[in-house]
Amino acid sequence: MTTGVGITVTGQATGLFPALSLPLRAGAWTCLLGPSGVGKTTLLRLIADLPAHVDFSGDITAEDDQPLPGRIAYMAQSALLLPWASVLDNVTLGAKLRGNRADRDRALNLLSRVGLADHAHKKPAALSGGQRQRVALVRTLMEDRPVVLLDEPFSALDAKTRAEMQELAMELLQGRTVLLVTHDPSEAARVGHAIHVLSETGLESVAPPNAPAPRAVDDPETLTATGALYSKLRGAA
Amino acid sequence: MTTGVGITVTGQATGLFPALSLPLRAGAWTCLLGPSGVGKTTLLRLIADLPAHVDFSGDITAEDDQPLPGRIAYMAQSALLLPWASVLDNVTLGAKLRGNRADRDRALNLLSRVGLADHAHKKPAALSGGQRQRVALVRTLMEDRPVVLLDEPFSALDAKTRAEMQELAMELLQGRTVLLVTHDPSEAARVGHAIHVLSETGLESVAPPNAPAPRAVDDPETLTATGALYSKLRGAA
Amino acid sequence: MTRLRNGFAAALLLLAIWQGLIWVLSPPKFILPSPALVAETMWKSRALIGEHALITIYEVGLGLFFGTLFGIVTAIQLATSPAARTLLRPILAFSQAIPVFALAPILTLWLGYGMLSKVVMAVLIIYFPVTSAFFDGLMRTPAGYLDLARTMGATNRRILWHIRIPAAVPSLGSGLKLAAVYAPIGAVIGEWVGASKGLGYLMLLANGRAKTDLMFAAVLVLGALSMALYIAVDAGVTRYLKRRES
Amino acid sequence: MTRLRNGFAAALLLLAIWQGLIWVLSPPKFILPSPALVAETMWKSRALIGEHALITIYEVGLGLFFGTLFGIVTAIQLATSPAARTLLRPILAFSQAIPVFALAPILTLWLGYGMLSKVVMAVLIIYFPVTSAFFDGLMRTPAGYLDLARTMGATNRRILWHIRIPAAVPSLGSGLKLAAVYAPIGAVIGEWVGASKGLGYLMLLANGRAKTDLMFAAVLVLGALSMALYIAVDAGVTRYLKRRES
Amino acid sequence: ADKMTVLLDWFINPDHGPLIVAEELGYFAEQNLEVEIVAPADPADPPKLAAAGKAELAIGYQPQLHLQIHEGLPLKRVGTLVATPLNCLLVLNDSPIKSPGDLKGKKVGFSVAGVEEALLGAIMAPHGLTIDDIELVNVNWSLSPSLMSGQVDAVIGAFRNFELNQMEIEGVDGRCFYLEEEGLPSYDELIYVANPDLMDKDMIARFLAATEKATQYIINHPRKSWLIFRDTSPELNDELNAKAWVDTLPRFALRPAAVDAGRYARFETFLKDAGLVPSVNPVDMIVMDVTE
Ligand SMILES: Nc1ncnc2c1ncn2[C@@H]1O[C@H](COP(=O)(O)OP(=O)(O)OP(=O)(O)O)[C@@H](O)[C@H]1O
Ligand SMILES: Nc1ncnc2c1ncn2[C@@H]1O[C@H](COP(=O)(O)OP(=O)(O)OP(=O)(O)O)[C@@H](O)[C@H]1O
Ligand SMILES: [Mg+2]
Ligand SMILES: [Mg+2]
Repeated sequence: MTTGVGITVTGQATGLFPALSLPLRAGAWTCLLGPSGVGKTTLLRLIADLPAHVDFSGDITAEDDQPLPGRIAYMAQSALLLPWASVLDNVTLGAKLRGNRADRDRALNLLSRVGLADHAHKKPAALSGGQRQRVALVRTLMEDRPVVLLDEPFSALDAKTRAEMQELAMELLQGRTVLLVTHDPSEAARVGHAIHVLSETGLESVAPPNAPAPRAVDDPETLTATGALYSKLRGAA
Repeated sequence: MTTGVGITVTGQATGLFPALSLPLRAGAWTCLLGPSGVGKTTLLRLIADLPAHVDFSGDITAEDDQPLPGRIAYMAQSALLLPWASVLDNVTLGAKLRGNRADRDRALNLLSRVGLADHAHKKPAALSGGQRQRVALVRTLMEDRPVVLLDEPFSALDAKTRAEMQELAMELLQGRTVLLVTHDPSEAARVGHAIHVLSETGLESVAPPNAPAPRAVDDPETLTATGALYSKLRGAA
Repeated sequence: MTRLRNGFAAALLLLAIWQGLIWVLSPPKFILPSPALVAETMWKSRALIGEHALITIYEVGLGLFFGTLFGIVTAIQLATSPAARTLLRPILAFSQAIPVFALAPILTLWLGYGMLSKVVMAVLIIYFPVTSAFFDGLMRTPAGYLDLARTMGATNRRILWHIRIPAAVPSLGSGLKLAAVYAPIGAVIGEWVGASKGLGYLMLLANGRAKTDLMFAAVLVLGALSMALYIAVDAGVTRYLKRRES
Repeated sequence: MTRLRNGFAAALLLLAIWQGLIWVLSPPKFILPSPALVAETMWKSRALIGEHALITIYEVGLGLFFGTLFGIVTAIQLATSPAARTLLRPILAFSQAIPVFALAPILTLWLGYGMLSKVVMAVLIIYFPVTSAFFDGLMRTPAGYLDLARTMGATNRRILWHIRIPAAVPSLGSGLKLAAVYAPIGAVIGEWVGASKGLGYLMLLANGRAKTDLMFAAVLVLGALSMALYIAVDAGVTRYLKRRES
Repeated sequence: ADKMTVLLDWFINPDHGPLIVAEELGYFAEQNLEVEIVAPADPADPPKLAAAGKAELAIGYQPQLHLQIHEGLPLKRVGTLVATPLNCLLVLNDSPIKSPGDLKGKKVGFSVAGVEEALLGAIMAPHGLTIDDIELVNVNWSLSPSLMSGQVDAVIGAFRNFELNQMEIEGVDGRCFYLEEEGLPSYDELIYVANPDLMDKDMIARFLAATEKATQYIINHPRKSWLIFRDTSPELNDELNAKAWVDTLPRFALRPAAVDAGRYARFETFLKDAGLVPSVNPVDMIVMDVTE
């Protein structure tokens, strides 16, 4: 099984966020919250070594001192499905792009686990917004990478589907280093092993509940953490 | 001031939802929830008289028996900003498309109220996901229509911005007939004058809190309604 | 089906305009013969025209095939290699700017008066529009897809194959539609410069003998051919693009 | 700047290939004269060539302007009116397929021997690529934008103006790039139809006399002209498209 | 001054000497004429345009005129520019083709479509060959290049005063079979044609008078007239034109308006016998004397 690697992000982006240090613990889910436009997506792009519009000065290093590119799976904020490829083909895109045999069985299995078994051969244009987001999630889960960056992966889903997807992701990404950007405090409280709030003034950490994730949403401890997050967020922007 | 008109949707969409009747009370906010892919967006498109992929048999009628087209503002699930137009131009698009003078002052005022005063002259490509959604919201608010359809308008926003946007929308759409699709039960409990859950088996209503909307999120009544919605949704899919 | 009907309607409209011109301007028949006269000539000379048309069709088919092939290959080369882009694009523009007519005599001196020189002319004439349109498409891949592919550890070749080329197919379609219209011209120019067969040859021959009616009959057949080709390519491209996203 | 440098590098490469051909094949000079000979001729005949080139440049400028204008107008017509689409598109294809030389006497009859007939030829030849590319773009407006505009109560005209046209600008750019390359050819063909001035006239004259060196000199000047035009249009379009979305 | 347009058969070359010299020496002006000289791209067009009234005069070829009249073009020959055939069957000097009989199975290039088959057929007939024994290739304007590069074995339609000199300049020797020596009736190579219904006889007569005077000048002053011709336009000043000028001089019609009716009747009969025209037109349908 692929196991995660710890990562530390230190540095600052001129005009966006001041000097900060964001540790991503190996094998844990780190949640990142913060007001819209504060730079969460930008931070993810920097980690994924994608072109970003800011001047970033700092370091993004893995514990094992190996280069990061090639070890990261990135699920962007918009689904970015290829409109000409079927859902199944979209989901197996990574393998095709790397020239590997696409694991169609696994893809079909995951699609049925996100409730899209009947949609495997449709084109993205025939999907609803939430269905598209789930396809993008499955595509990311198909990537067998030690580090996984998720940018608001559940934002278009209803509460029930969202909870199921959280559980599925936690199960399948067991042992990986995950950075999850979310706007939903209860989501962070449910899945986070570490929770950080990004604001214009820097990064603040919030203690996650002690129970092992995923936690029950209505567990008192989870509710407390959710409440604490809410008040932190209210002050943040 | 533009005042809303009541609308009744009755009918069924083959293969999607069975016979249902959805009343939109004049001047009130009606919230629609339901699992991803159940047909919420489709329903909105039907009301807005846009091409939908289903066979719908039924009636969508206004209380005053006047035709609906031309009286509806529709905010789609994706932001759909014109990439070549500045934020300000995107926001005043409706006026330009109708050949009216664009009310730039109002537009700038609304943009500053959603926290985007500094971004008015940027192009959409330079915005974050949540910023784009707010621009689309402002564009919809600029439309002075008696009926407003909002498809997950706050999904990409952090909790604080979301609450602010809800309040802004409620203020500005005072008296209009609003249909809000959302995945967030607490949002529905906060702003809904009527709340419905769409599922494969039909439409179910949930009683909204009695307090005038927008309600405080942590008001016990709101929490109760949120909880009730959660359990209904859990059973729905 | 509708397309065929449209083509037919368009043909009728053209005929009407033509007849209208005859009525209004009454140009001498050795400059613009009447539709009726041309139709009569076309019918009488159907064997002759048919024989020459077959040759031209053959040349057009080959030209279209190779021109499209080379255009696609070049566009891909250009899109993948900045070095190729630097050097080849101006050369392409330059080569295109040299009127094929000017090169045609020299080309025929090299390639002879057989079918080869005509196919080469057709290839030359469609090469640029196909290359140019497809290349533009390849360079306009949405940035999000490219970012995605990069994080997936794709090689440039595979990005090209699985993302950039499919994303550029609509542009290639535009190029193909242009090619469908230009390939017949290329072949005819080739025939015009030197040939002993084909519609272009027949046109020149008829023109030289002041048989304007026969010339117009040949012109019409060529036009109908191109129109049919265009309609077919347009229909094919449109249907393909529609299908592949639904 | 880089574009200019690239153009220059490309020109050098072309020269090298040409000289290589001369060395390897040593063709007789009436088939392919050497670069040195052509350069010498070009220098000796600079006044002659310059005089004719000016005429051609003027024709190209006018042709480009009107061809682009008509192309844009036609594409918009086609895109807005299904009736126009039904009839005009096949006719457009048909009109392109009719070899100009068949029309030459008619054109001369109507337009005379002056500059007008050449400008009309240049217009005719770039009309189709511009129309076709822009039309394709206009028909490919993302459906979401159109839905949005519909709910906003827009008239078709305003949708066109504020949404479909801006969305089709990249396609129009592709068309303009083709036009930049084709306009000079159009003018030259127009000059062939009957002229006493211009680079096309000079080429034919030189060709008819087997003065291949002078013909190549004229061809080179024409090619350089087109290349410059293409580079300028390409740079303009690229920069505009980049700017307008950032 | 009366304005008139004259369409040439091809770019200005020594064949057009009388027109250029008349213009340069002011002979047209003397006749109160203002002449615009226009060169076409396709020699098939000028007669059509003259017939359509777009020009007062066009320069054409006699053999073509016979066909054009049969095709219904309202045209008549009103004057003669070059009074002998210029056309010849051209082969390389070292070609194995020693007589038209050796053409069997060969490729023969031609440029102006029209009567080439007839002319070729006529000179091959005495050798027992027909047009089906050869492959005819339209080489458009590359007559000598196509021959020199070996793409064809012979070309018909080459002008003896032009292509031979051109090949000599390129260092390749050519050999001509003169059509009128191979059994063809003689004819006028270059003639002026006009639409008899539209023309102004007096104006054409004045035009012909001016060119007649110019022709006399050319014959009397071959060297000086060459300098005049050469200096009208820089592109005319080259070796080929200098050589062609000398070879063309003796062939200009000294009496451009004069009609040799028998010549046209003979050629018309020849075309009928060759099956190229369906009937024999009377001579006065083909030619006219504008000075009458
Ligand atoms: N263009 C289309 N063609 C075919 N099927 C479609 C099309 N658009 C949507 N569907 C299907 O119709 C169903 C309803 O889609 P709709 O977009 O209305 O869902 P939704 O309730 O809005 O979901 P979400 O919450 O995910 O946005 C889905 O199963 C979807 O796959
Ligand atoms: N391409 C770009 N050019 C210029 N500015 C940009 C660009 N992309 C983003 N920005 C700006 O950078 C800031 C941070 O953007 P980013 O997308 O990282 O925000 P975010 O925290 O992900 O917000 P959201 O929660 O709304 O997605 C925003 O103010 C945005 O306007
Ligand atoms: Mg973001
Ligand atoms: Mg939806």
